Amino acid sequence: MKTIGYFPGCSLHGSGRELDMSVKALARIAGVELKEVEDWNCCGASAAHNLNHNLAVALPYRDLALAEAQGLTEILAPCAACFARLKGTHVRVTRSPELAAQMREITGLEYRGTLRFVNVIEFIGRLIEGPLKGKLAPRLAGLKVAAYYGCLMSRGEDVIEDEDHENPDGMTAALEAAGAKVVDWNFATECCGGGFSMSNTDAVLDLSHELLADAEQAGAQAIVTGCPMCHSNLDMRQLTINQRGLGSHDMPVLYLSEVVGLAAGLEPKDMGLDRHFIDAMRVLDIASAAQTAQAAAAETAKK
Amino acid sequence: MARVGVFLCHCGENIGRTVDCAAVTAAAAKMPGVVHAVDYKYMCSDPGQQMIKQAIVEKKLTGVVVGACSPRMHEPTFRRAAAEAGLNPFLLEMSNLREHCSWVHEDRAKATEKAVDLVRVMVEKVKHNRKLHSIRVPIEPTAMVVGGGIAGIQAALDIANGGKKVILVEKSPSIGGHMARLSETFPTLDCSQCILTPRMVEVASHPNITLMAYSEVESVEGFVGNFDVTVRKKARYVDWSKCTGCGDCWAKCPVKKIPSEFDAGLGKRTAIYRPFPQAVPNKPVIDQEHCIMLTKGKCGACAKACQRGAINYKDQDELVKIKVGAVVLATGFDLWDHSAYGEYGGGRWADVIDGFQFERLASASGPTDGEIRRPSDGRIPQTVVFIQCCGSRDDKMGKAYCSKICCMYTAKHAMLYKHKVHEGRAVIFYMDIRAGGKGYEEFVRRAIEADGAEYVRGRVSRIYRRADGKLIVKGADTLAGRPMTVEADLVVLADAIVPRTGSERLAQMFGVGYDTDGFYSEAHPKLRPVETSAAGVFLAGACQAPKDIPDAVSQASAAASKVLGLFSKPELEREPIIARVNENTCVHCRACIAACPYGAIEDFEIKDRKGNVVKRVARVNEGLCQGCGTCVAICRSNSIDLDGFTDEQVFSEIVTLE
Amino acid sequence: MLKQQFARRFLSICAAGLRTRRADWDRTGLMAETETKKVEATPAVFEPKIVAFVCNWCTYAGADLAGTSRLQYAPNVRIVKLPCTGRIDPLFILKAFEGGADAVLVSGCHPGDCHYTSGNYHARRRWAIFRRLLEFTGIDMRRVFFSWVSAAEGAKFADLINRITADVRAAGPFERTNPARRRLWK
Amino acid sequence: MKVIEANKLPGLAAALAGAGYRVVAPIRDGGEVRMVVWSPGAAIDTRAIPVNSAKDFLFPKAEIIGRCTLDGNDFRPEDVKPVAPKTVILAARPCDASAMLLLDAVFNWDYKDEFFNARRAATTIVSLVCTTADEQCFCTSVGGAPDATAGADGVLRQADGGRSFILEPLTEKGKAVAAAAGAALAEGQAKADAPVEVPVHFDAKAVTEWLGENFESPLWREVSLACLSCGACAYACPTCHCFDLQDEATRAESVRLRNWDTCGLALFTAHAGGHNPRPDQAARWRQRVMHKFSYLVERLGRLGCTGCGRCARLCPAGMAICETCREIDEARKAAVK
Amino acid sequence: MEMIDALRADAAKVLADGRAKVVIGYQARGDHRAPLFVTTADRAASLVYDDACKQNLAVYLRKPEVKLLGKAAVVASPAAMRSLVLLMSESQLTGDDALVLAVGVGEYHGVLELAQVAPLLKEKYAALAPSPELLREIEKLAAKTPEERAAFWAKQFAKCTRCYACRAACPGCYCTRCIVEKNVPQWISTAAAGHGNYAWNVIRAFHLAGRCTGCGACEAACPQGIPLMLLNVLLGQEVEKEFETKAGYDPEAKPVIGSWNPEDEEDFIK
Repeated sequence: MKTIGYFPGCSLHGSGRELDMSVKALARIAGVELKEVEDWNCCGASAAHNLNHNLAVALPYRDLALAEAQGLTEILAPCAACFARLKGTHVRVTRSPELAAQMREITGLEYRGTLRFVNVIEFIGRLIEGPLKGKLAPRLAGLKVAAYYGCLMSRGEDVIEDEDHENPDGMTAALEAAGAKVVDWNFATECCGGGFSMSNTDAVLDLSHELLADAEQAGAQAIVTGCPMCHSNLDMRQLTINQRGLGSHDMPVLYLSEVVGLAAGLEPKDMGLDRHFIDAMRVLDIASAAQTAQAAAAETAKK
Repeated sequence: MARVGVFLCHCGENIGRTVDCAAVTAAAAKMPGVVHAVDYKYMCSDPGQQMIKQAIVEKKLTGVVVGACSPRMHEPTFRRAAAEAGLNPFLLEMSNLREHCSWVHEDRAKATEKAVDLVRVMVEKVKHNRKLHSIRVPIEPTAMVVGGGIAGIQAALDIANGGKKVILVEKSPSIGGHMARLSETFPTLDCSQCILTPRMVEVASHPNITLMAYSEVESVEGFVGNFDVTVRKKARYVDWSKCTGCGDCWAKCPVKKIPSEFDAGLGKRTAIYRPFPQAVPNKPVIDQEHCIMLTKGKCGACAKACQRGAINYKDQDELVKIKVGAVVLATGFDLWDHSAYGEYGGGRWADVIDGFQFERLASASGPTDGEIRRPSDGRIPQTVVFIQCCGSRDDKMGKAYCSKICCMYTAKHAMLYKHKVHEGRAVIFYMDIRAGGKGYEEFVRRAIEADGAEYVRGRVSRIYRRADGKLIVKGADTLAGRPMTVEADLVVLADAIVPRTGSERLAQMFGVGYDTDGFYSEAHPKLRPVETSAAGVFLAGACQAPKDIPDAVSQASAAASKVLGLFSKPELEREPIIARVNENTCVHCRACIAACPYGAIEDFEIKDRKGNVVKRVARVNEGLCQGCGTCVAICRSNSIDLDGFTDEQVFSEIVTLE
Repeated sequence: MLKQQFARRFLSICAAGLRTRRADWDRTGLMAETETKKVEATPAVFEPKIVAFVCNWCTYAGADLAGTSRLQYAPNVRIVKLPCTGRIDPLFILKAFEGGADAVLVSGCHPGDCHYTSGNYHARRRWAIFRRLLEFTGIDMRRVFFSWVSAAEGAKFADLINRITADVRAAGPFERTNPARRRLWK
Repeated sequence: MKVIEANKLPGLAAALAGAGYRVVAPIRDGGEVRMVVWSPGAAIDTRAIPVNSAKDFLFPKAEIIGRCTLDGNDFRPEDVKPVAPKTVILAARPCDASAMLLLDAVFNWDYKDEFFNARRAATTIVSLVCTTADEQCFCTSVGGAPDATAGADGVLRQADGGRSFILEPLTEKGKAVAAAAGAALAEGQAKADAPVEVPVHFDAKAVTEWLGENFESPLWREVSLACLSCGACAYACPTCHCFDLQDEATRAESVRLRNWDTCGLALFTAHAGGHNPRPDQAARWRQRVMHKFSYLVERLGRLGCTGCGRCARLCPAGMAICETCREIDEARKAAVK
Repeated sequence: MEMIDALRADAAKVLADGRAKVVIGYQARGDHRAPLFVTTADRAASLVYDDACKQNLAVYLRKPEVKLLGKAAVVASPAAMRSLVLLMSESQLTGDDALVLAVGVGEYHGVLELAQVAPLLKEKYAALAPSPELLREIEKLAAKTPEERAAFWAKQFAKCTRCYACRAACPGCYCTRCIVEKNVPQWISTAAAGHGNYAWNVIRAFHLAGRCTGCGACEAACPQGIPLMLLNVLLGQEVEKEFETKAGYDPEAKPVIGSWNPEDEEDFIK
């Protein structure tokens, strides 16, 4: 994996900047070149499929055709929604010659179905098995985290192929490599309310609140996710949830790439860790406090 | 020289309307070897049969062709008639002029032409028919019943009461099966053990029944009437002939924390144990895996405690060969492992239990003495959620079929729970309620109306375990059309019924077919529901399909009656359509031996007078061969032929069609 | 596999339906003129000779059911009954072709339904290989048909025979190009 | 002197075909040369030794000699006439030509074979003087020679170093062929090339003598070990003439077939009851040698082998009758000493 | 040491040691190669081995007269070794019936017990494949129309004299009464022409489906030059593709025709 196609999508240029920054930072130290798909357009995730089904396929179809024509074979789409749209479209057009023909006609481009798709979990999994092997330190030892997959990182039989859809564990290895302890909690695949972000904010607040509450009950000190939508819902809305009196949350929400970046010794700021609504910089402090406490306890025990 | 008689039936107008019977008769009369050809309105009638009989005698016929309906209809009739006239019945063949010709064609000329061909083909075939004689096989009038659950017990008792010997083989230390673990039974709510244990005792004391508990079938040879079954008597480490079942040994056993299989893991047992107090035989065995003496070589507490000196740590498995004439398979079922359902906790949570665990909780003899207490903390649950169809009717994750008994036992569970915890809530998620059976629908209604079980039509999508121990059950109430959340203390999953592990290996040993789920296949789904494709092997109970107790018992009695029917004669008569090996030309490549679906072809050594092996060949076991002819087509040197469908017969048919 | 089977059976039923409807339509007279002309042009319709090797328990019984259901089908097939498809020797097919059959049909129980548990599986494997050999040595695969027909599929049997007869009629007589044909004697 | 240029041999064939002859000649097809019926465009090759012998055209591998029809119980025999087209076999090797004399004798010994004789009468054999031979050739050991003309109606001699051929008619049939060739043969002069030399490998008379006394010799087992029991040798042999009669029938007719058969196959002498007087390959190989070198000599005064070497060339197991004869010869010499 | 010297030395040794009573190998007779049956160590020097050795000597292990000589050590190429394994899987050979002088590709593997043959084949010769020319030939023929193929084979089979040299040369054809010789009823016309030749050649190939080890001895044996390997290899490929097995690698193998798998190909069955 020397070079891989890169599809940032809208969120990585907006609310998901940290994901973009952390993935790029990781790729840099791993020596992987991210080749951005030239002239990419919207993946069709947010609004397109509500408007027009053809549009929702045609938009990502164009991206696929462009990427293929640019000689790419693998596409990393860190945004979970982009990944789902791109891969989902690939599956649909390769299965249905009729749909493929229709899309060819609409876009005037030809996609031959040669691309492979990588989401952020798989990408990081490959990095820690490959170029980053042995280069991660358990800097977050003592930190308890809830691994949160949401819908886009766990569902869709043809999109998420190598995961247990009900009890995914694709992040576990990376988190443990970073030293974090992954807690057993209930809401790893529950809905954050992403689909209602704009239309029914109350529902989002309810759902996100339940999720945060379960993570707290399970003893998590941070939530780790791979999806910018989940991230923004959980991170951004905690204050509103608290204001509404639903709870009093103060839970850092990190991207998996950020956690692994910390373990790899990257500067937090280079990954945008300082940009979160809920202070995320503290995870290192929590970890080091826990490490100190444990060392002290071990000392006492020795005596 | 062949002297063939051809008899054409008009079948009223059924054949005659489309086929010109007179023309066919005329054509038949001219066929080589035909010395007699007549047609008649109803050949199967008494006068018709009389015509055949008379001609056989008067014209000295060596073969008969009856052109009439399908041989599936009247071949036995006409063959009987031929036999009565002194002609070997296998020298008679039928041409199917009705189902295969007059009923399916309109054009009279073409139908008549085809009818002539159909008759000609059989005339040519019958000229090559040989006299065949029914095969007689002696029957060993002892039955083996595999599995000591209620079905096996019932089958064994029925056969034994019919006056025949029975060997009952049970792999666990006691008979009783799942029924012994149940608290009450639907729809009458009578105590399961109360109705079962007298039967178990009867088995133990019946003079015609030999009980082989803690034993398993190891291998099978032979065929209907003459099976040689090797049974592995597992090492018990207790000499049952000395043991009185006093219990001193298990009282002294230091290993006390082994999850009890009988109590579905909710209770504990010792390393030397009997599964439950009413066990039959009421004698302990030592669990080799957990016994300290057997694993580490020290302890010996039970040996010290035993005043009869019955403990024998050197005991070993023993193989016993038993000859039986018939076999009843009653191996029963297991529950499907619901850990595949990640959304229900994937088996991680103690308070998400299966039906058997609930039975043990509700049973007066269970680990909680009949109080419903949840496994995690022993508290009495105030809300219990029952989820039906867990793994059943779920092609994707579980099994495609309906497990049939879950609707009923879930209603029973809800009822039992409500009877014990009056103020508690029993919520049942169901897909459909299938309560077909005598008194079953009424039973479910009673659970709803009299006992207040809350039935919710919908699936549960997810169960969470909250930090306070509550199980949050999220589901849908599809009748109300809204999502639904229940905070439960205990969740009972009605897991799918699956065949016992290892049942496929047993089926292979006995040559019994099984379906993709592993349930044993009956010989015919409608008309032969207790027989299998292996002659002399019968089915009883849930090994064939999910069944409740009355169904299992009925089938067991049916299987027993089949066994008794088989044993009613000293010999077995079989159609002589079997394969034969030409040992002169056989080169013993063993392809037929590998191919035979019945294992009916054996290696055989031809010896000279001094006993030296001259040649090895394949030989067909007449008792096992069912006459499919697969070996015949596989044999490269064509050293096998199939009586009734010999190469000569088939070739003459094909050549005649030119 | 079950699903495939189901789909296949379903399709065959549909196909039968279509054919019947077209035939009905023909009877309305819309195509009568062309029909008459055709008959005049080729007075002798080629009647293919088809030899069918079927098992006793499924296909033979299925043909019986077609009979009891009074389903009409082409009278071009002559059935040779065997106990099981497992009994059908490859040479039976050669013999039929040697004797001038225009096509051969082999038919038995669906997988899993064999009366003898696995004779049809043996047969299936045998045909998978043998048909390649026939094909490679010059027997047109439009002359060899394999089908699973159960005892319950009377309609499938009737439809199968009609389809085969029509296909072989379209392919024409095999006499000239049949490499297995007995010609020496003439 | 009738002369033809080597490259005009097809012209000769064409002329003869034009005159109503079925022309059989050594034709090259791919890697091998076979005696087959010439057709326009076929390449005649006189240098390679043909795989099959000229026997095929007088005594075919399968032939219908009887036929009857069946209609119901009505059984009617039909007269079958031999198929005997006017044939010329061009460039048959001398070993093939001389084999005709043995076949003549066999098929007219105790019974005059109508089918063989009809074809023999219709066939003209133009042999070729061998200018090529290989290590399997041993005609000189069995009384033949590369330039022998026994059995031939005419002879083709390669001349002028292979540039042309001289056709020399020997019998009336041969003259008829020369006449039918017409302009394809020119009157001219050419110098015949010397025939090839074939060394003598054994003394055939001595072999015959030895055979008369050694039916039970242990040598048979030894020399036949490699023999695998097939008909490759007999079916390639220009003199082997054993046949089998088979009736085959359909519903409407039956035919009587005369097929080649061979003593090399176990079935040849297998009795219906299971007994086989020649139980093993040693007995069968012995029969082959005995028949050719003893029985036929005794019965017809002729060896049943013309030394063509085809059997050895084609044997899949490297068996060679010449080798066996040599070993016999050596065994005899050793015994004499 | 040269391969042939090692082979000769081994042959002499097994005879001298009495491990074998006869060594079945090849001898040179001019350009021809013929079998040689060596019964005394001093004659081992006459053994040869080269590319001209086309015959599959495994065939002799079933010959009664050869059996009478006592236990044999047979010179075998990888293809012939596959034949030995095939014979073991079909109960025609057992453990100590013979020894093998195993001649590999470019190397000599010494004296092997029969039980060692399959492991050697699996390790070194698992990928034995028909020649690319042959495969191309098959492809070319398969691409033709049925009529063209029929014409091709009609021409080839017309040459067949029914001498059965193909059968005699093949170790897999060990029936003592071949189907072609069965006459009640008659399976295959006896006449060496037309339908009889078609049926014989087709059935011969079919009886070797899943059993042919690709040695090519049958084609080499055919006096008429009929390309029998086209048929054998076609079926071998088919069996490998559909049933994922190759003949002659597993002495415990079940017969391909004579076993089955629920997942076997059936798209041709409508």
